[in-house]
Amino acid sequence: MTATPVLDALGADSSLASLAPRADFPLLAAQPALHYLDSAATSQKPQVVLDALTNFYTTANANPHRGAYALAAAATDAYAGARETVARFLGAKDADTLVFTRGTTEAMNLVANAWGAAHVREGDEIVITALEHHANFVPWQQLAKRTGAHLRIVELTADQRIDLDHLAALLTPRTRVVAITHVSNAVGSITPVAEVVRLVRETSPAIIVLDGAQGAPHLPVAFDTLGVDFYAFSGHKLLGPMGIGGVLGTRARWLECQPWQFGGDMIEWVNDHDSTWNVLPHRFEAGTPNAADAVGLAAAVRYLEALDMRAVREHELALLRSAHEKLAGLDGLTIYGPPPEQRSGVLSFTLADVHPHDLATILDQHGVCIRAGHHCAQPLMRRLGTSATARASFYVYSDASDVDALVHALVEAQRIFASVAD
Amino acid sequence: MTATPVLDALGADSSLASLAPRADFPLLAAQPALHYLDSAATSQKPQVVLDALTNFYTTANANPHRGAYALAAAATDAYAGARETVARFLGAKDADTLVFTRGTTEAMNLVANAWGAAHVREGDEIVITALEHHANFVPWQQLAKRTGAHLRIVELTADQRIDLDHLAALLTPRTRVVAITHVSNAVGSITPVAEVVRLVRETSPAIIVLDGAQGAPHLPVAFDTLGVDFYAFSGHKLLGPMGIGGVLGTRARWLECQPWQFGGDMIEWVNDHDSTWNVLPHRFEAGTPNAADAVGLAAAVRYLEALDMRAVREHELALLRSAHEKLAGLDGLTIYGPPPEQRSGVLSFTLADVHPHDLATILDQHGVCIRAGHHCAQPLMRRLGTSATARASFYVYSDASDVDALVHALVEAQRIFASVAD
Amino acid sequence: MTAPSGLPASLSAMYQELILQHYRAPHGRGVPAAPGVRVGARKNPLCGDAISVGVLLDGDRIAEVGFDGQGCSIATASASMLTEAVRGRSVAEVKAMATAVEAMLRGEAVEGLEGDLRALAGVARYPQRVGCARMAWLALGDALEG
Amino acid sequence: MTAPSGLPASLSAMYQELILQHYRAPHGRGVPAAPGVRVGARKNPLCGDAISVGVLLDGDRIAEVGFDGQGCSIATASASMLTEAVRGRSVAEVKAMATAVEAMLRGEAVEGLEGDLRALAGVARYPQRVGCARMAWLALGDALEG
Ligand SMILES: Cc1ncc(COP(=O)(O)O)c(C=O)c1O
Ligand SMILES: Cc1ncc(COP(=O)(O)O)c(C=O)c1O
Repeated sequence: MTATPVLDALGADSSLASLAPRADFPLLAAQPALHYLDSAATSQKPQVVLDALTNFYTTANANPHRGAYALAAAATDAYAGARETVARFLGAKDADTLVFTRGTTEAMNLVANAWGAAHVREGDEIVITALEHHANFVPWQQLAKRTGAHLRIVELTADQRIDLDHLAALLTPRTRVVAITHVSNAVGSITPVAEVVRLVRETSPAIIVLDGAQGAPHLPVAFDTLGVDFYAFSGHKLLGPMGIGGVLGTRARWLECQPWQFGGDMIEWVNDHDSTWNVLPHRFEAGTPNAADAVGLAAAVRYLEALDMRAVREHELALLRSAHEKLAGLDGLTIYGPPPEQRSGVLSFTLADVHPHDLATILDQHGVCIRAGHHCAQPLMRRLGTSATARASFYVYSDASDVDALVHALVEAQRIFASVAD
Repeated sequence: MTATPVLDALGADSSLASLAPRADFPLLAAQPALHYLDSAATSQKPQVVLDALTNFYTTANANPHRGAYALAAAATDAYAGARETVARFLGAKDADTLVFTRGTTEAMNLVANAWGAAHVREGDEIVITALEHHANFVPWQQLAKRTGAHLRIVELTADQRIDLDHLAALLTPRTRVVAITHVSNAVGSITPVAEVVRLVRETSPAIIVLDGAQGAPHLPVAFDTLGVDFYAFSGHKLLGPMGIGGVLGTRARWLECQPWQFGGDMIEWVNDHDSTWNVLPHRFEAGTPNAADAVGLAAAVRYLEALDMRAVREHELALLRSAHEKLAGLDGLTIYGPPPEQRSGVLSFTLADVHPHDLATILDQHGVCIRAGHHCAQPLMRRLGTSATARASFYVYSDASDVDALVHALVEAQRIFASVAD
Repeated sequence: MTAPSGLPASLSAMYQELILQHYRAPHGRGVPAAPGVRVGARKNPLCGDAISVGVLLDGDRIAEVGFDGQGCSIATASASMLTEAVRGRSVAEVKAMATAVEAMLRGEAVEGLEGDLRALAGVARYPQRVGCARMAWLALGDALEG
Repeated sequence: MTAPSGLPASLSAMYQELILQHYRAPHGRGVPAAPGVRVGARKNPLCGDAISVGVLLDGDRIAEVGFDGQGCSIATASASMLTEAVRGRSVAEVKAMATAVEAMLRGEAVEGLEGDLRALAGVARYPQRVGCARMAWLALGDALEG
């Protein structure tokens, strides 16, 4: 693919190198012509993560917590070590307040059931926003339905930020839960967490639950100073393996939770007709833990720590600015979300006359992988008045050539659809 | 370690080779002196499984179901293909009736919530057995507690088989759930499933839920002809990766289930105050699926298919017979469970004067990994009148040398503890 | 039926001029409002698109047909072509046609499909897009069943 | 204090004759039944063992002490040694002793521990067994708190 004159006219900034060497990522290294711009859906994995998985299975594979032999101790230590590493990465001193789950979705269901079901009563209020991913929308919607609580939805500003005035207006002493995304996966908006915490603490006893699925991968996170009660995330979006993620909570809130899933490891004593529960974090991790993928996740966060999360943010912002500028120059293109400074590396847009689904297919032919659809955010799509947008998202391995390929392919798509007279 | 005269006297059958080459298992290949006899806790992984993981991450890594580009299609196909492969392995024609979970524990919690919570009412009865793993005990115990249903516990014969007469006596038209292990992890007893199905169908409308955590790895399973409603299993116990497992159900029973976890992929349409749900199997798989580990699991079951599950059973039975005979010859040794023919490759025992925990430590010094404890079966341990047993368990890579090492190390342990005058 | 130039052959096979024309100016827009109209609707939860198809039967024949909804070029063109192809046909003919379209979308060589519909054959190369082309036909099936 | 022969050094360091003797014939078996006895109990959910320790205080001194429960050799010997070590001591002395035992079990070099208790030092090499040795001391702590 060669750059077209159109591109040059748009002022491609070819100087923006990737932050992490593409060579570190076997899938990307094997496909030099691939422009993977769907990291908000899932990230590619560096070799160190694959090595960590293999290494666990070939040197430490046993069932953690349950064996009195050295191999089982190695598995237990590896799993506990992964917990320490991931908790540190997210700024939590007390590693036992990190509960591993399959990902953000299971984490939100855990909080909604373990805390929510025990504390939300008929007539109480649950506050979410119109920006939420279904994972942080439907569990609360269904909890409200089940308990008879009222679901309140914070509406958005014209550029898809959370309307803080509306949030303030919705908060009452009956608000029991405020569940908000840290960063929107659909349009990239970054939530001003300190503002939200201040507003909530002023007016209500609610717990604050942050959906960090797009926060943890793209921004520095310091849980202990955020002031929220729970913070959920997915490993596969931050260079880690599939099948692992987790949720941090304050110890006080965890102690208010009821166990949600039952089985091995989470019990203390099983009598015939009742049981008692193990301590944190085990109480909320029923069954054989996914130690291998936890170890893989720990390798991923060490890789990110070496890159430095502030540098990750800077890198994505630079790419976003450049892409934003170039896309804004295309005819008929609408970009959603606030200005780049208030967005993570997500570029959500529509192109007049070309449906996002068609865009994705045509871009794919140019090796450009973008997402087209509702991004698991149908409530937001309804408010945007569209059924779908196209979304390009960046990460540590993205560089200027990805942006250029995106713009080039968009111009091509426009040409195809313009080639037919009305 | 050299064989002692004691061993020879016991008649070690050194002719019993492993069924699967030890060289296929990198951890075992790297540690030739390791005698891994804790496969009932988790199995070792063949190289093909590690390769499948790496291959997924390096050629097909994307978020399944959500992308319109070729890489996402590859991920979707790989995940769907894994479902087909695993369903076939377990004898289910309709692959969409296989729901992937983290493992048996999550599967049982799913069934207890998705079917149980919707159908079990105050005064109904739930039947489990005294043989159950906590994963198939506590979810039902807590469901009974929550709903006001009665929990009935089938007691055991003197050799720790399910007492079918007692089962028959407990069944009534109010029985809504019969949840039974296919094979006991603690003592190895194999449940006569056809008998159980006949008894249940005769007297009650109950669903039959089998805990296949120890069935699927060790016995041929043909779900479509078993006559049960749900069958749960864990991938990590059958050569697959951690973090993946699942539950098969009949389509009719799945359609009676309410969704349990909410989020992406499992929805059809999300309105502000209610939602509709996707079709099977997605309805019960909320969030980004663990496609990589599902693909790893598919590689594991293909490996087992090549070995042939009937041969796996024969191999374990031969090892069990040989070990049984040798251990029975040791002074002060008590073996739990029925005769080898009615057991899977699990040997649960105690040695007079040596606590199982001490045994495990001493055996570990001889490279012999066994499990000591309650095996997540405290209700069973209470009935055995002990707090713990020692357990050795076999799998496809076990051979006569493992049995010999076990016996040798047990003799050593006896010697250590006998060395002190009372 | 020419294709836009400079594209991979398979992509231009899908995005034929004919398809794009149906997308730009679809036929049969609007579910008929007459009494007795039966409507079927299908959604694609993955991309958020939805197509509904309404038919009015006159005895065994489809007297009126139209569609509504949001869709990509493939979904819209497929719906547009559908309305043209089924109008005036018997229910049995339409069912046979639906079967043939389904086979064509799976990449099989089919006989007996006429006119613009054949332009959908190129979609078979893009499995992720087959669902788009299928939506209107499934909605029509629902309408005829319901 | 000799060790059984023919074992890895670390194993014989743990399974010293002294430990096995305490296991075979534990001292202080039986929680005292007198009024005013305080009892603490700890369970090890992983292996199913449980140890309870009962103390009777006379002012600031431990007048009576005994233990009950099921345990492996390490758990039992530790409980047995505990009863011998704490009887007649002040609460402050016992707390200091518990701290020293904990440090020893973590593998640190400690001063001031006397008698049989020192035999537990070998357990530090077996992290999976430290919990066994610790159980009685934690139960004692609970008893003194409660
Ligand atoms: C019989 C039985 N049921 C259930 C389980 C739970 O499986 P998992 O821990 O993989 O969820 C196990 C193993 O731990 C088991 O052996
Ligand atoms: C903002 C947000 N929340 C929640 C999720 C759900 O995460 P997962 O699918 O890994 O459970 C995602 C990603 O899919 C997301 O982007």
